[in-house]
Amino acid sequence: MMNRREIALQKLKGLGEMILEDVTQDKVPRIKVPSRSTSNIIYDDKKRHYVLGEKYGIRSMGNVKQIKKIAQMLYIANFCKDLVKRNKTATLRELYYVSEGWDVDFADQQESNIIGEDLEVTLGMTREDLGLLPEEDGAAVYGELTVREGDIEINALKAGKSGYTIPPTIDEVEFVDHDVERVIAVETMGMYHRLVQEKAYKKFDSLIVGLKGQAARATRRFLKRVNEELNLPIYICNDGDPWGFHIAMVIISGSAKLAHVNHELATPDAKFLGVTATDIINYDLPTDPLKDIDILRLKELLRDPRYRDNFWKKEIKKMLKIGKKAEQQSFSKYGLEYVVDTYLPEKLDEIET
Amino acid sequence: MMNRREIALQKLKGLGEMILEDVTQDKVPRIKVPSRSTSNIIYDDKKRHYVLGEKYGIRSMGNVKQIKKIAQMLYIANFCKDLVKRNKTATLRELYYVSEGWDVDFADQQESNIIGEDLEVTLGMTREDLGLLPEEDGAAVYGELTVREGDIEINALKAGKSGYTIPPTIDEVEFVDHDVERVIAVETMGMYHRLVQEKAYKKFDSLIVGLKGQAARATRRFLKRVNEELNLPIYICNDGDPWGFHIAMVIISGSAKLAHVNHELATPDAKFLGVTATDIINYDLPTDPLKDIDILRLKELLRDPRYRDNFWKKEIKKMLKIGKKAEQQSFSKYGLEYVVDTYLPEKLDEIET
Amino acid sequence: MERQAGELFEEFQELTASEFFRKNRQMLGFSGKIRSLTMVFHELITNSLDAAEEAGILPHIKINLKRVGKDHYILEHRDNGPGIPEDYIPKVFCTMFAGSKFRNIQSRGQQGLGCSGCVLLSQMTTGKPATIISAYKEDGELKGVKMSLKMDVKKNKGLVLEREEINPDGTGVCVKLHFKEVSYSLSEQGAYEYIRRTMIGNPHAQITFTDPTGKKYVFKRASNIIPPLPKEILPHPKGVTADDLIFMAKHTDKRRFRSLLTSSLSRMSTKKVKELEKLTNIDFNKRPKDMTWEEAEEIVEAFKKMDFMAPPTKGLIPIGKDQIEKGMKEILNPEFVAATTRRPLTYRGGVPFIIEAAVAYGGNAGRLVGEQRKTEIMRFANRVPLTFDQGSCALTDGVRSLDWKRYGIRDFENAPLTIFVNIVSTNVPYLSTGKQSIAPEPEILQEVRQATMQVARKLQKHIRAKKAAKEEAKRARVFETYIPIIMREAALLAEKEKPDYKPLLQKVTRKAKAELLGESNDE
Amino acid sequence: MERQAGELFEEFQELTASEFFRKNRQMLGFSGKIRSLTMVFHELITNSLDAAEEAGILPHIKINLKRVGKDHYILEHRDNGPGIPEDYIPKVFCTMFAGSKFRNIQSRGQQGLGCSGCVLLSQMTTGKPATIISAYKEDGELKGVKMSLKMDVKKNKGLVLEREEINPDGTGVCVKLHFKEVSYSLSEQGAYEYIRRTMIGNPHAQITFTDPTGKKYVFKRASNIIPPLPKEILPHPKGVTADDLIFMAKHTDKRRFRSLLTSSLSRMSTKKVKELEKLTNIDFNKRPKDMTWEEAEEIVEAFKKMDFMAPPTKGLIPIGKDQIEKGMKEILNPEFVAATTRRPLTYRGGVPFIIEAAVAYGGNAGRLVGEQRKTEIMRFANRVPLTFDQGSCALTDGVRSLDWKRYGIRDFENAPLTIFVNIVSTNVPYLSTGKQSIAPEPEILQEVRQATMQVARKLQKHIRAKKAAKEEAKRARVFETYIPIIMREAALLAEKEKPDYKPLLQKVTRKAKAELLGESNDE
Repeated sequence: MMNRREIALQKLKGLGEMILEDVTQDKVPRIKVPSRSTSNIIYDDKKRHYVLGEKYGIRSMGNVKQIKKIAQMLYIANFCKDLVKRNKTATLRELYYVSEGWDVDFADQQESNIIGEDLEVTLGMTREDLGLLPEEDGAAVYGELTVREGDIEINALKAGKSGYTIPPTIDEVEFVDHDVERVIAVETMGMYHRLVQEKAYKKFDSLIVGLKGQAARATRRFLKRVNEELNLPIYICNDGDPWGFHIAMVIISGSAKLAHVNHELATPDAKFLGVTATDIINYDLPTDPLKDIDILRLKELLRDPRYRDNFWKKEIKKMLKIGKKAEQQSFSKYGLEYVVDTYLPEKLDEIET
Repeated sequence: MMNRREIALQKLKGLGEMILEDVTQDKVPRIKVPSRSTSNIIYDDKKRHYVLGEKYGIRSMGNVKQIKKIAQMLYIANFCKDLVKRNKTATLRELYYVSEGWDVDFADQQESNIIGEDLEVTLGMTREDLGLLPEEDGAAVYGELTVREGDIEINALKAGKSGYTIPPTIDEVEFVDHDVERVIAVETMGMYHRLVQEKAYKKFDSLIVGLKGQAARATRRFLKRVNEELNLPIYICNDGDPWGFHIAMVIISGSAKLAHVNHELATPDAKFLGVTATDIINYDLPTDPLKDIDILRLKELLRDPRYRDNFWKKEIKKMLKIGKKAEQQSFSKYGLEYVVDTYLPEKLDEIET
Repeated sequence: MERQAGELFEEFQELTASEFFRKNRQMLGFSGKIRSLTMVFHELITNSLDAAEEAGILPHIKINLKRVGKDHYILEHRDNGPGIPEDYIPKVFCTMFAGSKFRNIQSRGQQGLGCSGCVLLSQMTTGKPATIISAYKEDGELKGVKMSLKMDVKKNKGLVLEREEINPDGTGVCVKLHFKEVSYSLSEQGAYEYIRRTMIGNPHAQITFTDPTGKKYVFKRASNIIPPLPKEILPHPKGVTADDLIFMAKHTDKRRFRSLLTSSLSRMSTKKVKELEKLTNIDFNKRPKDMTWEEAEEIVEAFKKMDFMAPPTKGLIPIGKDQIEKGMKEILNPEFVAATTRRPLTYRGGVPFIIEAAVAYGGNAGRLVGEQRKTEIMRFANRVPLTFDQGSCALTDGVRSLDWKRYGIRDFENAPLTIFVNIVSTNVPYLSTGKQSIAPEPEILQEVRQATMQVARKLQKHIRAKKAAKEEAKRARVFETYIPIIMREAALLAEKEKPDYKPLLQKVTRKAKAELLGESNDE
Repeated sequence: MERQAGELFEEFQELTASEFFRKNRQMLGFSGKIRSLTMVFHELITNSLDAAEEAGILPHIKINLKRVGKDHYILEHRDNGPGIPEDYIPKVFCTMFAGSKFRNIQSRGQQGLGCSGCVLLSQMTTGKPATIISAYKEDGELKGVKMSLKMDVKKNKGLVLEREEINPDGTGVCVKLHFKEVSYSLSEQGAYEYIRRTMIGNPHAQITFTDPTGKKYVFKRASNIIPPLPKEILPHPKGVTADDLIFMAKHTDKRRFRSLLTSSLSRMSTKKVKELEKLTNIDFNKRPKDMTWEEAEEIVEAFKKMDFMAPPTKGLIPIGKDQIEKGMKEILNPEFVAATTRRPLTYRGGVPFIIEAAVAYGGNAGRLVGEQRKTEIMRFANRVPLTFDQGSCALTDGVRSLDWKRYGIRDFENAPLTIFVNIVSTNVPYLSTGKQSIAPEPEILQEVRQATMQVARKLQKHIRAKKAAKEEAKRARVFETYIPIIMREAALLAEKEKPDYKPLLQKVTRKAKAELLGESNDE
């Protein structure tokens, strides 16, 4: 942990030194900012997630359009240096307001966010390393896992029905002990509570993770760490629609937008458990017809390198063919317990053997 | 707790009995459903929140338009009776899917939600009493409070940085112990983490509650119980705009939409701490101009009986006059610690003396 | 280089009407290839219908349009009207501003420009003479003559090139004209549509039309009633201007104001003259020739203060509700049709008019565009279809001013709907020479609105009745479905036995029937 | 009850043009109170300008409009033109279709309906005679006469009621007319705006106008150049029809086809006749009277295959770029003005026309509506403002067809913008008698578009230049602002001392200037 902090401080300092050096040598300082444009976001077949390519943009102090951005970046760098030094964090919103007192301004928070991200990729650090935390909390975790935050130990079976909430500062959390064999992550809190209520954590020796929709950065980092540090398989059970598929896929292979930090967030070995188009047919689930936007999205997924393998191709095509989608909770058609008593055992059996 | 459950069962049974009795006596069964239309939602000056008035609608089995609704209501009643008997809960979404197997259908979930609410008001019970829980979790709570869920005790200072999450089943939670003198609830999780990071819970002997925007039913119930059972004053610190005002006001005086359960949710003694229009001026906060929709909303609030007292009238008019709004986090203009070191102490001092 | 006036007036000259319109043919409606041909059809059909009706003959028109080259057509138009006496033939076809319809009667054409305009266009575009065959009765004897005519534009007169007597079978006129720079089209503005609409406005007429491809359309008459001949009506006191009075005074053969007024104006009784005498300081025994402008103005002002009976309406001959419905049924074969003929009203104080309106719904009503039927508004003035300038017309505006949603038409533009509006008047207020749109006189706009509302309400009832029938069947099944379910669920809830609920079922079914008949006040 | 033809023709009669227009005054543009008065202003001003220019006099018009009652006005219109010889006065003012401008020249009016139309309206609405004072030179001697006239509508002739010789100071005509049923308005369609626009189209004219409240407006001339007198131009071969040729052949004094063609058509040399002879089988030594329609058509067809020089344009006298700009500056006092006079083109094959366009931006340009200046499009035909029927006019359509955003005008409707378009032609293709809108001939539409684009591009440059000047100043300050900040922050970050950065500042400033001149390829 201390290591990450030291690296961050060193890199921040280096940015300032580079500029001073150029000026001393009578060169116009230029900063290389790795490009985050679509053309520079590349799917890495080995790493099984998106990474940034070799392209970069130049910010030159001699360019009237770019010079303000350099000033903004250096201001943010000093702000972050101060945060890291003092072991504090701030949200991007707070950063934006703090900038009110600076000699350079930002048109809106959008702009300060972008310059902050420029700094991340320029230094090759994550936002969290620089003390800039997202507002959003992570997922709810329930099950036999003990973690340490600072000097406090928390047992995720004893944090209440709504579980242990993954904090934005997940990198500072230490895994102390656990007694589970797998992790089951679900898209909705409705399904999370169902699994808790039906004691799925006991039945499947599992952690139950309630993703609350698209997984937060902290959640993705948590799942990656659980997978790599504790060697637990991750299973994701979402709604059977393009959005549910993609929530799972972002956990598995990262997002294009965050290509520069996917190596810290993606869990390539995580598995999608369902709901699949095949499930819709086999379990005769209540469905809704695919909307135009669903169809469009499914067709996009077919062209997405992350969905290259046969399982996904087959399921997406099948869904397009039947023209229907279904939610996780639609298993309630067969009674509230059905999902835990029948569906999950069958699916786990299938995937683990 | 057991009492609530028994009452629910008795009332559900009574509904069936009433219908059978009417038929036996050769009367056409009619169900009185208290009206939830605007004209029947009345601000109760004594209770200081909205309540339902005396108006009701009649569902007659002799009416072709109403008979289906009676059938739907009875089906839901039986479903709830089963939940309560088995000490289970379900989400409204699950209820909708379960209804797939019934002899009456619902056009969409909207319809099943409405009939569910009809049942609540007809029986005079809350949804939670009938085992129907909202999907959403409640707020994050941090500070020296110990609760018991079933046989598990949780200390909200030791549940992690992201705190103890209020579960939808808050009525089953028992307060065991506490060592605080007040509760400070904030609108955003950004501000929540700032207060935790700056140790505001210690400085102010306070619970910190992160509302996550509009407060969930469970959060409102929690605040009411903390206020009434533990006798703690509740202070709400939100963004200084009509939406922030109203998030506070719904906690204080309940919402019109939930007039039938406000007696369980509203905390009339809770206080709005800020951000006020006066704060915007006094602290010279970074602001955004009011948008048309903000102005419209503020003018609505002026006509709202919940905003009748002078404090609100003055602050709303002042905001309209300066034409500006500000967020909680805008105090960061003066540094990250300013809100805890300066603003909150000044405001608490003002409100508590 | 200043020049004297005399020099400038060396070239001063006067034009004839023919010369004027030769330079300004667009003022006759001859602009655009499609429109020009439609106008020719209009002028000739209009004349034929007017003539036949005036003579008490059921009109039958045979039209043959041949295409002989690009934009070059030969039109043969034959009617069974009374014919034209030989002496008048050159005037009718070659003199502009000449005609027999300048009286104050309701007639289709009115300007004396119709036939001569067609001949002018033919001559201007092809140089060919017009061939006219007229068969007419003179002193009971059937006569026939065939003439070849040219128009002498400088003189506004006809030149007879050839003349030949013939032996006709019956009366009627046959006109044969060559045209270039015109074009036959099936569009809404084209000649075919013009004929189709003419048939709707004139269900007593029959038209046989052979189009340029040789295809023959027979539009059969839907009715055998010849519309009664409109009578000339005298101007109404509320409608005359001082200028009109002076004009009458100048051209009258009466010898006193008194008799001038009673003989030249309608609703002008001796009693009314006396009333007038009291209101003015005029000596009504004076000779009309001596009437001053001030006196004329004083009389007009006095008229404004007086009450008169509404103008006589014997001059107005509407098509009639039944006839319109017949016509629309014949041509559109609709699912529903409703028409109305309103009572006469006046605009501008004294010009009488009648509005007729109809809607046809379903079937072939509405204009087929691709797969979709679109609402069409058919406008008529004295039974004559108005095809152009729909945008600025009071009839269109009146129809569109309705909130059609209130009458069960959700998407007004896209409905299988044909709306018919006819204005009947001795003096239709056209917006321009083209006679294609009606001026927005407030009384007319209002009346079009009222008439359209009247038929729209009937349409609404029809659409509602269709829906209601469906509804009834649905309700019947509701109780049988739900009562058993409710009883089962209530018993389960109460944890008791189901009681016998057959009496209940009978009771509520009876009650629901009563409800459907509108006796319920439940909910 | 069938009736014989003879009976029906008993009432057959012929109308005069005056009778016709008395019944159809809307065809003269006299419909609506405001429009009627504007049309009167239009006819009288137009005639005065034409007359003065033809006589080589700088026009000065004095108009006095008095209100004597509700909708009742007396108009006195006085010009300094050459006057009208006594004999012609009744014809000019009381005979319709009489005039001196039927030749193929560019002139403002053309129909012989202007002055007589105004008298007709006056007489119809008030019964009052027209008073005309004419002062003119005859054989160098200044004569003057004052007349009181009435129009005999049945005869289409003037009746002289009074006549009196007077001793004038200079030439000119003064017309005094009474009107009712008209109304003076300051609206866009009103008489005041008509005068204002006339001044923009005729910067050489001066108009003094006293309005009904007694307020006197003096619109001074912006230029002392009398527009050169347009010459009559012969029709161009590409523009004639067979009917035109026949008409010429009939009324010529030439003795052979050959000489008929060279004398009646422009660009028709002996060489061209020879070319024509080869293309046809016609004997060009024949007498014109013997020309058949077929021959005329053959000649027209041959013309289509031949090449001719563009029609002579001496007959077209545009206002001219400079004059337009002067006029607009005088009246609108704008921030920017640009005008263009395009080269002559032809439409319909042979009718020559010129388009002139201008934009004025800022200042008093645009029409003030409340607080907001709205774009106004001023349309002119041969310098005459077109006030009505803006919607269906080719000039409006052409202007609106531009994507104004591309020219720096974001909200076209709401800009301080006056757009001027003038069409100059011997034969302006009006859409109707009202002479208020131009037919959408493709060549005209296209040319209006081109002309407007040309001035719009200049406007765009002006707007851009305004912006660019601002931009340059802004850039200059950027480096001086940010470099010290960056050095301070970099030093803080590196935890070191700030180096001397003045050389850097100089370096980048030089570089940035080069960039502004477009030499950079950085980024």
